[in-house]
Amino acid sequence: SAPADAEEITPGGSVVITSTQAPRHLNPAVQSGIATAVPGTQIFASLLKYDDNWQPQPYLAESWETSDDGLSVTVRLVEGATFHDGEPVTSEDVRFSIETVRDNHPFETMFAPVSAVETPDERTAVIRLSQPHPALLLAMSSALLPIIPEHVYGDGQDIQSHPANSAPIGSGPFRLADFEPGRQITLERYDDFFIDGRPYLDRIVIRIVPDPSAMVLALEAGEADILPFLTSSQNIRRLQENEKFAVTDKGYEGIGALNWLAFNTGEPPLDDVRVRQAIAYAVDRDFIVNALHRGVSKAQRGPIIESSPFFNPGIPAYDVDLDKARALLDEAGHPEGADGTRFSLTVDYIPGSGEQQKNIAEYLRSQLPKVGIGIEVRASPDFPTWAQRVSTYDFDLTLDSVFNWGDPVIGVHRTYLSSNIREGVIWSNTQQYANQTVDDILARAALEQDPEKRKALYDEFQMIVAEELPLYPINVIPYHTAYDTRLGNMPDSIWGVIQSMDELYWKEAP
Amino acid sequence: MSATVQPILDVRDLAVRFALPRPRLFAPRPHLEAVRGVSFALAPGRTLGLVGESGSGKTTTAMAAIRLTRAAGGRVLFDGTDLLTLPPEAMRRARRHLQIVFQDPYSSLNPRERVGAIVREPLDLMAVGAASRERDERVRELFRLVGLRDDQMALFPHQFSGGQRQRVSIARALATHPRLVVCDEPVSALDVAIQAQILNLLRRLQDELGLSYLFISHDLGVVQFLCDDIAVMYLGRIVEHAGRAALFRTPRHPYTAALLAAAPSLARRKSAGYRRDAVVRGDPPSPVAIPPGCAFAARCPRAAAPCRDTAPELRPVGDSQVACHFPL
Amino acid sequence: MSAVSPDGATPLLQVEDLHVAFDTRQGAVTALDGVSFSLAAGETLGIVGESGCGKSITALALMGLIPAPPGRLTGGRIDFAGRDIARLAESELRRLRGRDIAMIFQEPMTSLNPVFPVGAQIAEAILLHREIDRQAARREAVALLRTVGIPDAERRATAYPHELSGGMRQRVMIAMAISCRPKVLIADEPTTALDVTVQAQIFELMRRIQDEFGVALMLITHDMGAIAEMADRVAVMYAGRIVEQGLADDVLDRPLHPYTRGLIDCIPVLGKAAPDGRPPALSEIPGVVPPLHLIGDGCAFADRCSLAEPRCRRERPPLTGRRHGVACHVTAAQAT
Amino acid sequence: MSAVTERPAAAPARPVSPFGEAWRMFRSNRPALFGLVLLGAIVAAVGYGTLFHPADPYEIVWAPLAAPGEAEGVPLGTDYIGRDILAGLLKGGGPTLAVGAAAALITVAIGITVGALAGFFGGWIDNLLMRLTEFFQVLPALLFAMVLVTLFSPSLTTIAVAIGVVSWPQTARLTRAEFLRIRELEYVTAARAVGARNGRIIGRVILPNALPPLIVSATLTVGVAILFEAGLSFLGLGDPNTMSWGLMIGANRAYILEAWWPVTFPGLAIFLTVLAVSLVGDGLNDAFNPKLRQR
Amino acid sequence: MLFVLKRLLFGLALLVGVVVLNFLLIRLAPGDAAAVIAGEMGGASEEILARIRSEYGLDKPILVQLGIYLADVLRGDLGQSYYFNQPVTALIAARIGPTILLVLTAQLFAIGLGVFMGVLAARRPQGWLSATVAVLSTVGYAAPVFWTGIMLTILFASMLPLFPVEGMVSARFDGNAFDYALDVAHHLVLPALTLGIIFLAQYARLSRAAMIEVLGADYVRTARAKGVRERSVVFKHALRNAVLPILTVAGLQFGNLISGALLVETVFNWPGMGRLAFESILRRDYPLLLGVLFFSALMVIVANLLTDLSYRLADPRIDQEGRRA
Ligand SMILES: Nc1ncnc2c1ncn2[C@@H]1O[C@H](COP(=O)(O)OP(=O)(O)OP(=O)(O)O)[C@@H](O)[C@H]1O
Ligand SMILES: Nc1ncnc2c1ncn2[C@@H]1O[C@H](COP(=O)(O)OP(=O)(O)OP(=O)(O)O)[C@@H](O)[C@H]1O
Ligand SMILES: [Mg+2]
Ligand SMILES: [Mg+2]
Repeated sequence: SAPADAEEITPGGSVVITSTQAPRHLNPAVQSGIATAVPGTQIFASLLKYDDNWQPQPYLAESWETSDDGLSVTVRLVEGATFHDGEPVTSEDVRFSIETVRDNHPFETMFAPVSAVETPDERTAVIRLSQPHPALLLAMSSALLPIIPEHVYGDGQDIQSHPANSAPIGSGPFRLADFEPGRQITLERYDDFFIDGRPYLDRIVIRIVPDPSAMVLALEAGEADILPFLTSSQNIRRLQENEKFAVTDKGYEGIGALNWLAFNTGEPPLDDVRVRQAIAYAVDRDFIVNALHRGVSKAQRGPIIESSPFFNPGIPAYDVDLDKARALLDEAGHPEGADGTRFSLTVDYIPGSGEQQKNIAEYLRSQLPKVGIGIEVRASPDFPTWAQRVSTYDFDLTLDSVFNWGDPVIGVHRTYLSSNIREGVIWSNTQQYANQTVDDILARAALEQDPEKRKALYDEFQMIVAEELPLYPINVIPYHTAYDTRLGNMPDSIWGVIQSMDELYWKEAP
Repeated sequence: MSATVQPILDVRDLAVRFALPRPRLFAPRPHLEAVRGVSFALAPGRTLGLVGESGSGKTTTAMAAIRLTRAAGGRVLFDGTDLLTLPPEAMRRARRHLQIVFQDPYSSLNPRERVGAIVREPLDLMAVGAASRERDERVRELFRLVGLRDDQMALFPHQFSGGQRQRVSIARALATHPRLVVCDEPVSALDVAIQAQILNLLRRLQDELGLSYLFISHDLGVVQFLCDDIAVMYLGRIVEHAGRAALFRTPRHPYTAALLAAAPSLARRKSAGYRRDAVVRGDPPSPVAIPPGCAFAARCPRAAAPCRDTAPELRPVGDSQVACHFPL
Repeated sequence: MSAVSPDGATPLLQVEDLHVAFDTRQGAVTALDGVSFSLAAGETLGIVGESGCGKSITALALMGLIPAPPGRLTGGRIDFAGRDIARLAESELRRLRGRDIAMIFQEPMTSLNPVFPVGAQIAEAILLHREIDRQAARREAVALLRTVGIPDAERRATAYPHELSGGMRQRVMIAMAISCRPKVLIADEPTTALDVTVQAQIFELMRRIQDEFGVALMLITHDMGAIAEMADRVAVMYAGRIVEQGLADDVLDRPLHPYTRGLIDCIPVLGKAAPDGRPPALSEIPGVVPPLHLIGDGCAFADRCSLAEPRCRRERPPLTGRRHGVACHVTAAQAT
Repeated sequence: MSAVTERPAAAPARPVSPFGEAWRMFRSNRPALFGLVLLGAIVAAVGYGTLFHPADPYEIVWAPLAAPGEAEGVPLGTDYIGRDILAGLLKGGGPTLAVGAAAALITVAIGITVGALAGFFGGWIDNLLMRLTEFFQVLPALLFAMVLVTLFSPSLTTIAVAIGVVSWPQTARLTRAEFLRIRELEYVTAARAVGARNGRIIGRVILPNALPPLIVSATLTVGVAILFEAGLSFLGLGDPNTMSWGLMIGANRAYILEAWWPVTFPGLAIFLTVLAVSLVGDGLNDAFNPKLRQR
Repeated sequence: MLFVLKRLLFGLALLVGVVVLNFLLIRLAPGDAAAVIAGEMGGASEEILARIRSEYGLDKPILVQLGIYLADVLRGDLGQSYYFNQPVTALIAARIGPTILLVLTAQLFAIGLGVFMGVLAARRPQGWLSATVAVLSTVGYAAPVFWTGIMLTILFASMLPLFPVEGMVSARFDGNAFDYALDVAHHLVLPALTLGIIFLAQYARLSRAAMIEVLGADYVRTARAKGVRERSVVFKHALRNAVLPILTVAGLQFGNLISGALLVETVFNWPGMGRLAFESILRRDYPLLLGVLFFSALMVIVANLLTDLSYRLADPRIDQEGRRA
């Protein structure tokens, strides 16, 4: 949206944002996930912002420049940026932040190629790479690279359990006023924010409401203003009908949250691609999207989110075809037994994921027997149990949800590289899919500087995995944001609410 | 006291103590001395009465004597064998000779069992009578013996009156042909009219079956009616032990005398200007803290210095045995 | 039908033809069936009878405390101080209770409220009926405790019921009963739960109190010995009716009703038998008291009576005689 | 001397057992009878209901969240993925009732054993067992059950065991109290006097007499266990492969703003079942109460 | 005094028992704590796992871990929450207040109204009021608490928006202490009502039974015989005695109240220990879970102690050992 003219904006007021998830702490440098990212991106500024067109924009970095060989990036910091404790933001902090994230963040591919960060002066940082790394700019935005003060976090304490993770000091538009774990996070305007006149709001309250229905009622009752990350069809549809609120699915492109059915390709019968394809033909993606999700989610066919410029629309879609599925199963040597069952599988799902996963698992239980596959739904009492099962390959089928995080290098490669089959690590290549060609293509794509060539590599990759089907993509998690229509400049970049909300303001007082 | 034959039950120096809760966290556990060195003998075919006020240890003495309460000391010779040292199984077998009738006709019968089964239970447990038919016959016989009808065997206790229940109790006690029956106040919960029926029954059964009774009561009239010898208890001790005639004619212990004086009698008429003059004052002292010396000293009209220091031993005075420094 | 009345004295309390019924599963049963008697100041009326014959119900009826439901007063008058208190409103009755007519119960253990100190319970009775302040009531309560012979009354007033022995508790009940100088004191088996030596003390206390306060005493008991010792006059009850009444000596020495005679003969009374030889067998009243709902039109005792004639089972014998009355067809002629 | 025979007036020749007496009382108690009939109806519906409504509760039969009556053959509407709610109710009742009954059984079994041993033997055994009981009582039952279910993965068995393991203390206390009371009664001493051994006294003499309050408590425990299972399922700790009423509420709860029926019907089913069970329990309580019986 | 001391000692022993049992239970159950922590950080490699193990002492033998944990507990340190990465004591400290507030309010409401209803019903055991109380109490008891909560939410927060839907304080709250109290009270109504209803039923039923029993006691007859007014007979002489069984039950109810609070807090998003417990279970946040169990047990023990003490005040017959004389 076009930034509103500064004159018509009356600064002030507070906004209540609800979240179903409680963050562990507020430092995105060592913690992935949206629960930390929402407050984290308000407290910490990153070097870059991204707009709604996948283009980098200046933020803490007023300019940046990639060398022709792609092996170094020089960043120039804005003048006068300070941390919330008054200390200036320097290139040393940038170096410290990059090193910290590189060494501690679970997304190892983001900064793995960074060999050194040089700091010729206070406001200049030169990032040296061991190989070209086209995903680097994206990795410098939003929650992926918060600039954290070295004088606070570099005191020698373990960064993972640093006390300042729960009492963070950043240079973002808002500072932490109060952190009640599992309950509420209160942020206050930082008066010395490096962009003059910003932020407009005085206060942001992030309220943790685990029950989405309660969240909706709270919004309707005026107890909350912004409901990000809504996924429940019921709530989205209910709020769409209410003209006091706007409901949008913009702002989630960066995250690229995919929902898929993963196969354990390490064990029979799912080691047979025909069985995997048969299941793909047996599942009715349209039914899931249109009936189960009642039209609020979008179908997803491949490993890269369809809204990404890298998506290849030419891949096979596996439209539902039960006969074909049966034929494939027969072919694979799984005839129907006396009771009509060929074999039985278990299906897992991430606990607490309701409509997106559990309902699909239950749908599979109803659907797959039609082609002779018996299904038992295995509930995990808690997330760690599920993660344990899946990461140690103790599963047949599982619904899984993995984020693209903007660039395929960050969010996509990890799922398919055979080098990333790492037992015990969730959201690694838990399908145990290994294909040398895919490994090679992905390695080249990670280095390729030319966007055209890079897209071509990814197109080829997408064709292969759509054929071999280590997982069956189902849909994009239908994240929606509902907000009070009196709010202006609702963030709509690819990062949505996990990017600074310094421009957000009240058009009229609530 | 004419026990020239070998007594069927010979109790010597019986003592029973009950542990009480500690008054303070680490204080020693106090004990209640319920029975303090009681000795008596009961001749076959005779009745020994135990009388005394509530809490004087009558029930405890009797129960300890047939090992239903654990004794802290002493010996109980039943036909010459010490019951207190018998191994459990032998004791169990010995029980067929020792039976008991309780005070409360309401709580002494299992409400969920038919009375026929109640009377039969001892026969089964003691394996008396070989065949089942034999036992059935015995039960029928017992019912007739205590004045109940055969057809009542299938009924449950709550369908009977108090007196009838007491008859069932007696039938149960007699089932195994016991030689000694302990009667713990078997009539004190009954109306006088019923009481007379039961007392007569007990006496008839004794005559017919040659039973020995250890008979507990606080009613001197009842004791006088049924008992050959009488032991008066006060705070866990026997204070006087005598034959019926001697005890009622010439009570030797001041407490016995007080009991006799206090018992209501048809002869003491208000119209004749009867007034109690020398009633014993106060209540019996607490059995937890028994004073040294004679336990009755505090209430005794004759108490003197030695009474408060040394406890008197049971010794013969006239026809009686009396534990008193200054017997009457 | 005439009530029992003492020679010469004007009755303080006159009960006439009292009927009480209870609703039970067997239908309405008559627990009191035409009970009449009177009580004069200073005298003691003993009421005896087997368990369940209606002694307690009679007492409760006088207090207006018949448990309702299931009980109810179905007829009769209770004249007290010129008023028929059977027809008084509850509020008026309440003023009467404790002040004019007081009662002590059989179980001193359960008749005192376990959660209040005994002194306070006595003081409450005083405060209810007298214009007196709290302090004075307390002092009065202590004085009363002293009167009933409780040593160290000052301290005992603050004791809770469970800290006292049975005898003491009954003394407390008596203190409470006499706290407002009642004209009538009803004692429902006041000593059954007590040992004989303590019973003797309580009887003695009651005699003393009667002498001191001139209160009319209605003593309910099943103990003939207690009657002999305590009562001026006796009423013998059987199955909800008075079957014999008269002076204690007359009834005890010359019982007219077969039931009374049986009752006296079946008690193994001390000293009655020759202490030497073995006492003779007791005489028995066969059978048991019939349940109330099975009592027919005739004499309720007829089934157990050795003298019973056919009309005994048909007709209910009225209570005849003024000085020594009896409700028996067979022996009515001997009534005086 | 002749035996004294009594007139039959007081003793009807027909034996009336205490349990028979209780049943007579129970029958005349209208709410209790209503509870019994209701319970019977529920059990019958759960047992035979599928004969009349033979639908697979797991099968997607219609659009999600169809209102009652909206679709043919789906009288109570569909749930969030289009499954038949009535089918779920009929099928889910079995596990619900089974868990309730099994948990109650475990509760009663542990409770009676512990309580009986403690009450009968007294002394250090009593002390030890009672400390154990208190120990289990200071942990909030639902919380502890949640921990157990989570640690050992949710299945009907785990759930029933967890509920049983956390709820026995009450039964144990009750049993102990009854044993302590009855132990002192004279008929127990009488049994000992005629040579009964401990086992017989515990099992044949005291236990039958302690039974009435235990039966009442066991009945009520069934209700408690059903509520418990519902609570666990509601929190997402139910067994997802076994339809149960609690599970239905928990799973449909997210759609409550849009559809009231998927939550309301199972809720009502639980409510009616527990109601029936408690009415029966109350009835039994009154029926076994000797004080009420005299009247 | 002996009693208090004894109870305290025993309570302490119980607590230690609770800690030991739960510690062992949780540690011996399937699942790797380090993997849990790593998972919370967003997935991690083997070396990170190893680092976590040594950092949290998970590489030591289990009994050593237990010893260390017990020693820490004695020092008042319940460890760090895996998930929140904060001291468990601090997390619980922030949550225990709301739970106590909820539980006590519900308890007071239930006892107050329940006893009142029970007393009224007991006056006429056969009357319509008595029947109503009987029915209401069974009904209140039979409905699952979370279901009642959901129904009340729909009714009073959505259809008829009288009360807030969730939380304890408005997110926007900004005012003085008095307004704060009002705001909290406003939020408290529905949760406390929901939780109270089940127990209300039980207290009504219990006090009805107790009052019927007590009203038939001899001392009540004595009071009447003294001429005590009926109101005073009921509310002074009888109720004072009927309170004793009610108190006993009230003490025993605390564990159940906390269980109920767990569900109610979930329905109303009440920021108490119940929610924390639930979350700690779902996240396998063992230190936090242990801490919550510890504090729940502590709350129950303290509640029982207080009940025992008040019982002692209410019933003079209790002796040193807590037995009825
Ligand atoms: N199980 C027990 N534990 C503790 N004390 C007991 C126990 N049984 C009896 N006592 C005490 O022992 C003493 C003697 O009791 P016992 O029952 O023998 O008296 P008793 O003479 O039979 O009295 P009663 O006439 O009331 O039956 C009493 O003080 C009693 O309180
Ligand atoms: N609440 C009641 N319901 C039904 N019947 C009752 C009730 N109270 C008393 N009765 C009946 O009234 C009759 C008289 O009872 P009451 O209590 O006056 O007997 P009692 O002579 O005092 O006996 P006891 O010597 O046992 O005290 C009894 O037969 C009893 O069954
Ligand atoms: Mg005794
Ligand atoms: Mg009476």
